[in-house]
Amino acid sequence: MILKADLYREHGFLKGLYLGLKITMMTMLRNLFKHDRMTLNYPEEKYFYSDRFKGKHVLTVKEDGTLRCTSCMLCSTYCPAQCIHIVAADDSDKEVEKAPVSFEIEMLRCVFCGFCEEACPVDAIRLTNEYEMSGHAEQEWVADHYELAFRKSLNGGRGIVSTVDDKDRLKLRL
Amino acid sequence: MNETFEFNARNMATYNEYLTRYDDVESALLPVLHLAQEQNGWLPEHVINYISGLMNIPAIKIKEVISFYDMFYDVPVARNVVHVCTNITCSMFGGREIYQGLLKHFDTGYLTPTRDGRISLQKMECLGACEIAPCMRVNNDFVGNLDLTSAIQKLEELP
Amino acid sequence: MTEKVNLTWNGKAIQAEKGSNLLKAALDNGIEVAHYCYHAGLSVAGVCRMCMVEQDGVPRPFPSCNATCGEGMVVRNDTPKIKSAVETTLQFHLLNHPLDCPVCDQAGECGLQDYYMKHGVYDSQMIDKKVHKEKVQDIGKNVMLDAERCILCSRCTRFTEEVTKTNELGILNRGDHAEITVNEQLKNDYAQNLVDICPVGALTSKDFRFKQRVWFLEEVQTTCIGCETGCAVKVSENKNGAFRVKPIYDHDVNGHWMCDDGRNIYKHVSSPTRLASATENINGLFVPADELAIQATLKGKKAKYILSTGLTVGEYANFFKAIKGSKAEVALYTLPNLGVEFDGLLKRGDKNPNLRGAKAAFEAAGFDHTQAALDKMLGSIASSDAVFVVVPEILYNEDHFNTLIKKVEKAGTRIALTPGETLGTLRSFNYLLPVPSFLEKNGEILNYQGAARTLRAGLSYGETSKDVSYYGKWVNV
Amino acid sequence: MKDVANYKDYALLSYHHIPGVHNLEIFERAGGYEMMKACFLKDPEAIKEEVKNSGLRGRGGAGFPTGVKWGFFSKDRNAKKYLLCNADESEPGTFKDRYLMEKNPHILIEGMIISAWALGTQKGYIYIRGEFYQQAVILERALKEAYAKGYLGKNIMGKGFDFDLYVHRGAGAYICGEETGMISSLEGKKGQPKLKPPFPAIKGYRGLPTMVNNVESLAAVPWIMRMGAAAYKQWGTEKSPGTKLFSISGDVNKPGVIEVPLSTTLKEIIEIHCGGMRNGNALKAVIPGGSSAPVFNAEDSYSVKMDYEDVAAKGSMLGSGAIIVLDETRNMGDVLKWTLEFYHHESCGQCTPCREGTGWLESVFKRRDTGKSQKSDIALLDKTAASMRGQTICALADAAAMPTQGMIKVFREELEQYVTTTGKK
Repeated sequence: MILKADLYREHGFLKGLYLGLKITMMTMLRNLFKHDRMTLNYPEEKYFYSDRFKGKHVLTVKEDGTLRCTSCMLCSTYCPAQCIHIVAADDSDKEVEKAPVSFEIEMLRCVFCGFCEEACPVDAIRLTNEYEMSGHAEQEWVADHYELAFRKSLNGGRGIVSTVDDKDRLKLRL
Repeated sequence: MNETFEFNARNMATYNEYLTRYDDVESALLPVLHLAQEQNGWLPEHVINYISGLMNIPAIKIKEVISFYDMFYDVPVARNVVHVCTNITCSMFGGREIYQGLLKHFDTGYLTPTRDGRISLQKMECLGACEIAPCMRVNNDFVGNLDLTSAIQKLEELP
Repeated sequence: MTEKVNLTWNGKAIQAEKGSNLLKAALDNGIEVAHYCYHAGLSVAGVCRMCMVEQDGVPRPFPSCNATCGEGMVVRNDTPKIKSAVETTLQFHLLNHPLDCPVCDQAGECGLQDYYMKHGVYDSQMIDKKVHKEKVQDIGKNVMLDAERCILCSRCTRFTEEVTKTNELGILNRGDHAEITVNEQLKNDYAQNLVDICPVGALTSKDFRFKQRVWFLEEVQTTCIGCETGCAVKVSENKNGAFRVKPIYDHDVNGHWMCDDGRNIYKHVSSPTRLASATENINGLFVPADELAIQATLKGKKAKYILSTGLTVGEYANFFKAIKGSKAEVALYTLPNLGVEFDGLLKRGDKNPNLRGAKAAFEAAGFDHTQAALDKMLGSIASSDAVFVVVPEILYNEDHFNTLIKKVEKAGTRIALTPGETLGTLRSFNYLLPVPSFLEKNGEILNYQGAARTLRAGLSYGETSKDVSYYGKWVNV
Repeated sequence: MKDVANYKDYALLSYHHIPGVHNLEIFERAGGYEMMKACFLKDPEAIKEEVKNSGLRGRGGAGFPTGVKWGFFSKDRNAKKYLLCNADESEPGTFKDRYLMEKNPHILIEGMIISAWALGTQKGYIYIRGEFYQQAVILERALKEAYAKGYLGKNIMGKGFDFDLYVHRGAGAYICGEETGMISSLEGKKGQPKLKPPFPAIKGYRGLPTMVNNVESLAAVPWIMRMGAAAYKQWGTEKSPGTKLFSISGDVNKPGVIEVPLSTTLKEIIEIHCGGMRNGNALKAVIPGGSSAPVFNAEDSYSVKMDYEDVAAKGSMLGSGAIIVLDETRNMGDVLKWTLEFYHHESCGQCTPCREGTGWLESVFKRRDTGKSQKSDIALLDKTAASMRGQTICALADAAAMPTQGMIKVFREELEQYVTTTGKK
């Protein structure tokens, strides 16, 4: 069946063909010069999701660069995929007292539900809007705390500082 | 610090007399601590251990008692201990200003001896001498109806 | 039996002995009463003020831990007055309590957390400065003290005063600056009980510090094999391993307590160096070996077995059934007596967990369990013998066991059946065969009274299907 | 005034006008120890009966009838029992016991000997607070004199009755004024109150029956025995008979200790006995019975009669009879701040509601120093104080809560204004 059959009947074949092509030509010319089209030339142009996006995890740090995580295990308890593995140890600084020696997330198991972000009492883990996590099958898919906290994309490797806790909590409560 | 401490002859006699007053040894602890504090000025670790051995009372119990009462000192204090009352009636008549004034004048803190080791000031609760408010206890004697200058003058005379 | 009285608590009729503790009667009858300072094994302090109750005819509420049961008492602790009293008293407990839950080992089994969920105020009015005290203090014998978390219920001071009578803990100062402290480092052998009775995270175990969160652990109720007392204990473990041992209340043997040595009996069960399968010793290197090959080398050799005193009654019976009719010789290696005969509380010098069970089984099977029989066997070992030695699980002093090993070296093939990891001392053995540890077998052992104490199997961390009787069958093959 | 005791006007201060009455001879010449000798001829039960009929109420603070309290005491005369005199007197504003013991220690000793004979106790201690060092020395010397005269020690008055009496100094803790707190302190421990029941009359010092009475209660016994219970009832009312020592301090011209019959009006005490208000200022408030008694505003102060019933009716308590007079220049916020500071410092720290509650009351009331204070803090103060009452082993929590609630009830606006103006020292 011919689409727009009434068009051809009304304008004849040639005029119908011209009208059809006119729409295509107009769109092509507009796209060539006005650039308002939807498509993105990945990887040159990347799409930036809002902060709400649940992408790759980040372990926030304090001002002095140490991990904010106190290894209280709430995230690994709450995680439906049970893919967070933490080993805690004594911290020399009496104020800190307990800090993780290793904090690993099995990236292939994680379903990026953000439960760990909710469970964390000290805003130590967040899900950033990073979505590029591709890699080879045989590579090591367990992200250790170095990658989670100090990878290049996080503030050039210095990690994302979370101050929501120390100053505000001390000012407010203790 | 391995200093040692023991009662001198007179205090040992008083200690034995104390024991006769009570039906068990522990009850004599407070009077004995007063005695030891009069002889040594304050009650450091080695005094505690001596008393613990003498009366066969666990050292932790003696530490508990010393830290509980205001008049036993586990920090070094000066020759003259001055209790300044800062309770209701005395504060009404300026007891607290006198205390702060004395601290500033002798440039010292709670209980820390002055540089010449003469005076230790202690902020105390009601001393039971409200009719002569504001008042002070200087080495077991009450001194009342004070103001800052008379208080300073009184403390200057102390040896 | 003393006279029983009937009383009603929140409308529920309960029975209790006349004059016995009112709070104990409620707890024994499953009535939930909030309490911190009351502990059945200690004297009454009555300082936490959580167990307040109202009684008909008594004008003022009073703490039930200081009251005794009388006939026909009508006691309530669910009236609105008591409910708000418990709520505000709990808020007082929490006022100066530090916000340490993320770094505190007690989280998950903390008295404050539990009661906060049930009786909490949920919108704290506290915005003032909390009182700070000394944190993270190592006070010896694997106990860590944090004076800031302490709610001053004085359970620990009463424990060191009444149970161990060593008076090591005390509360200094007055008012809300009161602080738990130690005179010098702890010295008594029951220090870990302090960690169990502390309702909050003020006293935590250094051995368990930050190892695991308690809600990941399940508990296996079993018996301690540290010495002949046979205390009832529970071992907390999960798939990654066993982590700690705690006592269970047992009326006849250990009451509420257990000694510190018993706290380490879990260590070999899930340790990484535990023997996983049959291994062969090739000039000092232990290499996995095939059982059939080992059995082959045994052909024609005279089998001699030296059993340990740590096996269960069932295992002895199965073993003797397995070697029935064979010419195998069996002897019993008993651990030497260690330290004081009896320390007055729980610890005993005789470290053999199931000595009575072993002797009974030996006599039943007609073998001689005495030391003389063992020496005779050791003396007559020839190179044509195959000697099986069951390694004791808990070796307090290894040199006594090493002398046994030296004597066994004359044998042709020397085989060690080891539940634990003592690879170091077993270098002179040809083969090492795994047997289940005490935490992986069901059975009974007879303690110093001769009473049967049950062992229950928890998770298994190694080859646990082959026990001593399995290797006993090799002699007939 | 000749050197003769004036028994007509005074029960306790009847010898105070005689110079040197702290010496035994002068005290005896003025009529001292006669009653003690007379009482030894009487049957102990008769003495107890007489004290009971006199309606004498405990002068320490609770006002519990002494005769009834003696009634709980075990009657077995050869069982080991103790008689303690509570001379700890740390209630802010109170200095009556010190005034009594300083001048006339023998009336206390005579009262204790008579009480010991009545109760059958073999040993007694006068627990005096650590700060009263000179008073302890005076008591010690008086006891030596009494021992020398044979009024103490073995076989007193040839009746085969032994009674040893010693002075025991405390070391600065308000809590040792509480009955069981004092007993713990006497046992050489921290002065922390014991759980009640069992009450001290049954199981007290070293687990043995112990009778604890205030200095003033024991010192009144000789007069009661001399003049009889009926004479004692002429003073005061049916329920609050006899005289009371009041220690008046604050904004009055002549602060000091006076002895007046109970239910004398406060107005009369201030204007006549104490020479009226200091430099003529108007009265603003009165703390009638020591720091743990809720405060009266001016109008109540002028109408109240100082006895146990009327003061309680007006919402306060007679307590130790320490009257602190506050004139219009005083700021009630400061008074409450000092009171809360006192209870925070003196709480023994055993029971949680009091240990944490007193500390919090003070820090809530001092929130203005940290700039976080608001009007609703006063409501929070009231609620917290209410939740502390009746929850603890001893009455210190109540003693901290009642003045707070009383002050809020009477001077709420002033407190709210005080709290919201920050920075005012």
